[in-house]
Amino acid sequence: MSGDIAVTVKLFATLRQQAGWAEQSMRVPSGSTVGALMTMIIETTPDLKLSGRAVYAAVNQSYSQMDRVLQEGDVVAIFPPVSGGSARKIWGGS
Amino acid sequence: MSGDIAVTVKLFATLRQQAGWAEQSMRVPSGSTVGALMTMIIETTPDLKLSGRAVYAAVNQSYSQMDRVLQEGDVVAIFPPVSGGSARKIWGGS
Amino acid sequence: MGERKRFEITTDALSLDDVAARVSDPRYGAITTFAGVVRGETVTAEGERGTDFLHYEAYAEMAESMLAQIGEEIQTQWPKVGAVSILHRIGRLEIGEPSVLIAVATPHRGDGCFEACRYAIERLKAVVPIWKQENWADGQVWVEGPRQPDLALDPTEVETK
Amino acid sequence: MGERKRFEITTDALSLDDVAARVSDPRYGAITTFAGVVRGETVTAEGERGTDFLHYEAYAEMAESMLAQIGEEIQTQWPKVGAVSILHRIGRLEIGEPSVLIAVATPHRGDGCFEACRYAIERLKAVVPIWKQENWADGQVWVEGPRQPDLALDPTEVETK
Repeated sequence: MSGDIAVTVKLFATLRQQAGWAEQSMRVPSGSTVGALMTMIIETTPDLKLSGRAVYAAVNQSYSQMDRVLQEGDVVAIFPPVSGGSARKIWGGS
Repeated sequence: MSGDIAVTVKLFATLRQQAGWAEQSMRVPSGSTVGALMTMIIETTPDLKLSGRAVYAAVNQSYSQMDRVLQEGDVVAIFPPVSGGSARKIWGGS
Repeated sequence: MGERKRFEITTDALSLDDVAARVSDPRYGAITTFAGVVRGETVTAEGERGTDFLHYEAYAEMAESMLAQIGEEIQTQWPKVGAVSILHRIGRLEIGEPSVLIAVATPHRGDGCFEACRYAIERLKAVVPIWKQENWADGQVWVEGPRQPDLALDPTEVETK
Repeated sequence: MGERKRFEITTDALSLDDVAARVSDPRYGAITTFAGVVRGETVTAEGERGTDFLHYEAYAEMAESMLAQIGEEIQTQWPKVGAVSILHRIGRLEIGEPSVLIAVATPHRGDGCFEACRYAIERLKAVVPIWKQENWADGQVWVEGPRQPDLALDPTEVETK
């Protein structure tokens, strides 16, 4: 073990609203994956409900899978399915 | 025979330039077709060379075939293949 | 904006924002446009040569009614299309200026706006009575489009009649 | 105009003439654009209801790099495409205002400008990190797009890890 690393976490849209924060710095054990970081976020942010929802993660502005190992200084974004543009007919609320 | 009828003839683009006129009123025998009118125009306008070329005719702003019978007051336009728009790669001169 | 002509032959400079405004409506979430722009060179049988400017001539009354007819053809083929506008400029045009603009508005992007826009420019080039003259320092030439077999008269019939 | 950004997230009002200028060049005779416009009603599970306005949020840095990536994908699929520009507005938008504009320029209209423009809006809606919030007098809701199976993480994996 080489100790902790610092990463920046960003939330967007519904996730940001639920959590009540948009960005924070977090320390995770060296060797942690994106999945492990998300578990930490869920544990420390009980208002953030991810059960049964599709969520995306991006590391340094590129889409990432759960097993990616984080590096010192990584910027990790967590967000719901995107909905840019305007001609969409249905929405996922309900 | 019920005598002559008057029609208006319009020429466009190359045909107008070759003929040296853009519009004139012509008298044709009642019952004349578009084809007969064109023969008259060729005979009275020797500078207008139509041999071997595609030409169009419109009567009262609608495309017409050669056998259409003209009516008093018809407006007959004669013109070369159209070339509106801008992205065309080749031209038919040469 | 509802009172502007949707099918127009004009000597005025064309604007995409203007043509889009002519089809805009709160019900339409998708607008596709096409702009035909005067290119800086034209390929001829003798190779490329620079175009200084173009001059367009139209049989304006017939051209506007043919543009409207293309709009009707689109409504028949793509019934979800909400509105169509087609503008063609005539007179002198410089390189880089649009000569033709088309806008098609639909409720959603899958309702035919792309297909109808493509159809409109193909039909315009085939049937709308407009002619292009290319001009250079040393001369000019009228551009003739390809012959439309179903529309062109038979010239031999003209000569021999 | 050559120095304007071709891929941009902005709070400014969008203009089709502006996005077309960003791809213009004397070599390109055809420009296709697409505008996604805020519609006046949205279909919900409970039927139609009026939208008062929309609010768009973006992960701007990533969104601009994804827009540029879509431009690269287009160049690969349609090598004759000369230039692509994609602009997305964020912040508050009223009904009738465009939220997204796409412009694709090609030498000729058969060189892929229609196909590439359609591709760009489909890809934008699938991968670019932008979210839409619909607002009414009595509330608001975040719109979520369909799940993208190849990109979305598995939520059960998150919960049980």
